[in-house]
Amino acid sequence: MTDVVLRTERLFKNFGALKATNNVSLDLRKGEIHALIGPNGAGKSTLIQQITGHLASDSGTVCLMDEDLISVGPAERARKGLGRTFQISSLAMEHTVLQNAVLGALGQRGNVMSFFKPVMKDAQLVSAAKAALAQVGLAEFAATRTADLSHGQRRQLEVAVALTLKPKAFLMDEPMAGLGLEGAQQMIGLLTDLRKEAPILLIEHDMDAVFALADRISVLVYGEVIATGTPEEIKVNPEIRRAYLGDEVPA
Amino acid sequence: MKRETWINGAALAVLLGVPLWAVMADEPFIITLATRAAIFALAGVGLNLALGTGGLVSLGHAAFFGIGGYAMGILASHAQSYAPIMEAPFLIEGTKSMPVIWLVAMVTSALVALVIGMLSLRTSGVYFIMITLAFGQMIYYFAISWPAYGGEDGLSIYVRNGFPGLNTLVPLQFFGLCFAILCLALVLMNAIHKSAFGLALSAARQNETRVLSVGMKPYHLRLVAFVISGAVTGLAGALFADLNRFVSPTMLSWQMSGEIIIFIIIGGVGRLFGPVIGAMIFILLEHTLGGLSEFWHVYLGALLLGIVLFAKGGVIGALAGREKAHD
Amino acid sequence: MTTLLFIEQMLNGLQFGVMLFLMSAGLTLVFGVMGLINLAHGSLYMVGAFAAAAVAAATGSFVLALMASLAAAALAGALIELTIIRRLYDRDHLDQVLATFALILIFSEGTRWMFGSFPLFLDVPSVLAGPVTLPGGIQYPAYRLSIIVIGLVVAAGMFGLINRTRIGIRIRAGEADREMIAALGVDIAKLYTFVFALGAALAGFAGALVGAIQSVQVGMGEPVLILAFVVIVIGGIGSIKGAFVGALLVGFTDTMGRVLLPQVFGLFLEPSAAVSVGSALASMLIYILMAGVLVFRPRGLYGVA
Amino acid sequence: MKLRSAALAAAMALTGATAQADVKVGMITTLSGGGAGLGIDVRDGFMLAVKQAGRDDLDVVIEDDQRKPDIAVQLADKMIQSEKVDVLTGIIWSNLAMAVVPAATAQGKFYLSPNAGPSPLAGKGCHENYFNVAWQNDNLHEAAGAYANDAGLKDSFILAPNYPAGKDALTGYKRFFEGDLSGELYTKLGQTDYAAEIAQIRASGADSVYFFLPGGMGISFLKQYAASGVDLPLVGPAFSFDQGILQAVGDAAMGVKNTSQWNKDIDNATNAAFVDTFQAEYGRLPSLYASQGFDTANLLISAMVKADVADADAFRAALKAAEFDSVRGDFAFGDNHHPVQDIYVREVIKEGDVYTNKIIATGLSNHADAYAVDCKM
Repeated sequence: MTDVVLRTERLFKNFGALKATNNVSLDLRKGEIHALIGPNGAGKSTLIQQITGHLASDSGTVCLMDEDLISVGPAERARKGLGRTFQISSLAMEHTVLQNAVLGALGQRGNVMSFFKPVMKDAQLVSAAKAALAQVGLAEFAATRTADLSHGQRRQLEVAVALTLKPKAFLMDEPMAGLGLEGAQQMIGLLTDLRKEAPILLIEHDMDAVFALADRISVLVYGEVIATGTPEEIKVNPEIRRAYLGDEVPA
Repeated sequence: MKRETWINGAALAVLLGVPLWAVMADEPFIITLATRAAIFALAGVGLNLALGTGGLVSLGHAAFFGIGGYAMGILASHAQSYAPIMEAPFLIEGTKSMPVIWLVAMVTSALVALVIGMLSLRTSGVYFIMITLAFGQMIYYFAISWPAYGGEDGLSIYVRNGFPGLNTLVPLQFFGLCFAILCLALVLMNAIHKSAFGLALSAARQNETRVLSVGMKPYHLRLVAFVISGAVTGLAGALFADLNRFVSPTMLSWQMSGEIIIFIIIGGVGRLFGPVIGAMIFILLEHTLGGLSEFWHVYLGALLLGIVLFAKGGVIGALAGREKAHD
Repeated sequence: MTTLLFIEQMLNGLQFGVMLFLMSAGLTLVFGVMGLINLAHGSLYMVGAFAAAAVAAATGSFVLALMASLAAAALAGALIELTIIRRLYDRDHLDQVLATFALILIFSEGTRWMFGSFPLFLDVPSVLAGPVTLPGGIQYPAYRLSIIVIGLVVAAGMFGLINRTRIGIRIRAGEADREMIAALGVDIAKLYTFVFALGAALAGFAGALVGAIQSVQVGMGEPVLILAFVVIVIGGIGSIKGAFVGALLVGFTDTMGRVLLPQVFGLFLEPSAAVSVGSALASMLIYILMAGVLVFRPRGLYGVA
Repeated sequence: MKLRSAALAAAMALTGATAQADVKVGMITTLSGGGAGLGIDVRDGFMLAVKQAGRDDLDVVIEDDQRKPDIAVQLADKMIQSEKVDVLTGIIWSNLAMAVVPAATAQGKFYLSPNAGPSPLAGKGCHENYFNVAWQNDNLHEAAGAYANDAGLKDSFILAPNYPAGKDALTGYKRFFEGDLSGELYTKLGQTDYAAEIAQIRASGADSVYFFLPGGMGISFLKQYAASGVDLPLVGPAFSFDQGILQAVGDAAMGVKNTSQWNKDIDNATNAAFVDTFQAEYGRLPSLYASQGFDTANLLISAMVKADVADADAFRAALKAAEFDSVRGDFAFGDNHHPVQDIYVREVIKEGDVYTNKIIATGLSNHADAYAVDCKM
């Protein structure tokens, strides 16, 4: 199991009587895209939040490269190598696109307590940020105020910021939502290459994208993983067809 | 050059020009007013790092202003009476030297800001406003009932403290000193604003989750900002006490905290020169409206209301439009 | 301290707490529903007290004075809501703090302009003047007992209003989701005006009730305002239940602190130092309480996360 | 706000070169916000005397300090630097006086205090240019202690706010009171509810209560005390029983003994004329503060008659002589330039619909303050 990068074991989370996450154990291996699918309210975002540490787990562990991260907060986990994109864009809206990317590069480098050097003139940070922007296709928007970006561009910027962190694993919460056909195609192309840099745990509603991208798929229903397998295995699994794919609703 | 830069330059020119004119017109009181404006501006510049850049609405910054004032009052009063502050375990004597007083004022305010910040920053939003108010009130009531340094009567210093090479009793020289410190603070704040820390702090105000997700702790960023902010406001307090040659718990009152916020809002939140322009306008209003009517607070209130309701972004915002200070 | 005196002091704590609840109920309601920090709440308290004093002086009737306080404060509240406050709902807290701070200046000096600089006279009604003897022989002012009763009735009324009535349902819905309530066809602007006027009326009513045993003067609202904020922050802003618990907590802490701290310090300090240190600490005590609560529960006792 | 009582420079020129320069007075007092009533009374009393004197070489500039020490300091700077005043006066509160007076006198200006008399300025911090025309802060409390002895009170419960003037007050009372103290309490400054304190008074077994709670605090305390059913005799300084606030206290104050260096029934011609003209001019009874403002102006005018303000030594000597008709009757300065005067005991009564005071005894005769010995002038 040396190629396991990220692993959760027996994760639980209850909101009152609701079992949002129920005994979830899954892993993310080197070089793969592992998609997490399930109907609305199945607890996909809750699970991601538990892995990134934005939400405290009731019990269970989250291990990155065999290091248990369950007791540390989200900032620590990000520094350890969890790069995340959000379901609803979470960016510094008054900053420029480049500033947001530099913020990520700064987080990757570590020493934020620098008070006198102009950060936007730090060649190392700026070139890392620009490289990430170029990779997602936002190079020409570097000087744009983030609030003025389109919805899809913000998605791309989310990914770019995650890239600057040079993470060991990506966690992406619906990176293709609202992108349109062309944008989605671009993103699929991007993610296809990205898995070589670090494996991706992907939440996605767009089933075409999931089946095009994923190496493995886990199905989450009522907080529980009911199956994990290759796209082919999942496609033919009758239980899943009944529980999920049969009454699929477009997101 | 951007329009805001022109406005900033004009503000500094006016603040520097008025006292120079006053010397020629033999209106020494105008110099005192300008000094007061410069000092209030400095206090606002301090708060603006926490409030404008960091989004931390502190209604307790009078605590640091007052602590700076008392640092000056206590040191100078001991020097005046030749009584050491403490003899055991080691001797600490009072002093009338401004640089030493400033250092003590800043370090003390920073330490208190560290403690208050560590506790207060566990909360956010309205709760943060209120918990900082609570700490301010604690220190205020402590100062009133603590008899050693005058309680509510405050502490008077007979002669202004000294600065090597200057005669601080000459109004223009003391003004020059305060003005120089203000400029230094503006340069410093500008640097901080453009630094890695400034970028992260301002991002934490806009989106806390984003900052967490790139591996930074907003709590630490805010705490550092709060401490720097407290230290600068504390320095302003020491200067203010020296201007008046007097310090009292009034400097610690919650109305004082409110006034510092007012300077910032009049000028423009998060703008480097917001507090400078705000303080100048406030002093001007206080001086002119106060002469018009016994009930001048009514007009002051109406004016503030107008600024909040109709001039979003303060005076700089109204003049410079929506260009942002960030680049 | 004898048991009897201790019980009397507990009663004083309760009474002070109930008084604080009257002052803060409106403030927490307005914050809970509209998300507005209203520093001018203390001014509405003052408006109520002045209206009561003016009417009492003209008619001699305390009941009429109380009604006048309700009417005047509700009117003043509705007026500023319609002209100014409603522009602030969508603003950040900073703008709200500053705008309502400006209102304090206007109200205070406006009142001084109308009524002059000297305190006004407002006395308790003669039926309630003087003390009554409680079981156990405690002499307790009849008016203070009435304040306890009235305060508890108002508290019960507030709970009833929020939990049992149509308007309460709307208020709760408004707290939860402005758009939803608008979708339900409720005129949200009218609802807000009503809630603000109600909060103002409560403040004015408290001003009149308390003004009868305190001093009716310009500036009487500010100390009350700070106390009311301490109360609702401890309780959790927006929660009526929190305001009630917070008020009692502050009432008991402050009263017992004032009484006990000097005695506690008397155990190991010489008398004059003990009195001095004890009193100093007592005057800081409620702020220490508030900071303590917030450090452990950053959103107050009953605040929602 | 600026008032100029004097004629214009042109008028001066017409009358030819006057022997003496004009005297310019800067009055810094509290005219807005809480406590404005006191400043307004001092101002009105002062200006009444100025008007009656009818001197056109006396120029008064009045400014509002908002009861903020830093504003007071700023105004003092302005008056000294820009208005070039010779004499400052008007400050109501001790903490403001402490902020302004040392610096003003150090710059060679005269300061005449119409109200505040903090102990440092009477003792170690006394100054030859500082004259207090009202009282040293402890005086009225000392007289109350002396009166309590005379009245046969053996055991007092005493309370005051926890700030310097409050501590001075209780110290002053204790300096003269010979009985026991069943309780000594410091309340929070600005406190409005006294239920807990009154319960302690009831339980203490004292035979009398002495309290110093100025302004709204006193109103609250008196109302609550009256409703509590505790019937121990109350004694206080005049501040809580003054004309301005008595009407707000009402019946709760009836019969309470309080100490004052002035009352409207002091029997002398100056006082009778003052009470009448003040009422005629302003439509209300004069208060203690108004009487102090009136005396302050008359002291100043008496010095102007005798000396030129430009000759500081002569002017100072003229002030020190205090040869004016005080509404208090005899008035003299001690070595530390604080009054040596009689302090009376008054009782609150009702005249028609108006609550007021009448003198029932003399608490202390020819009383100076305890700090004079520390003053090296």
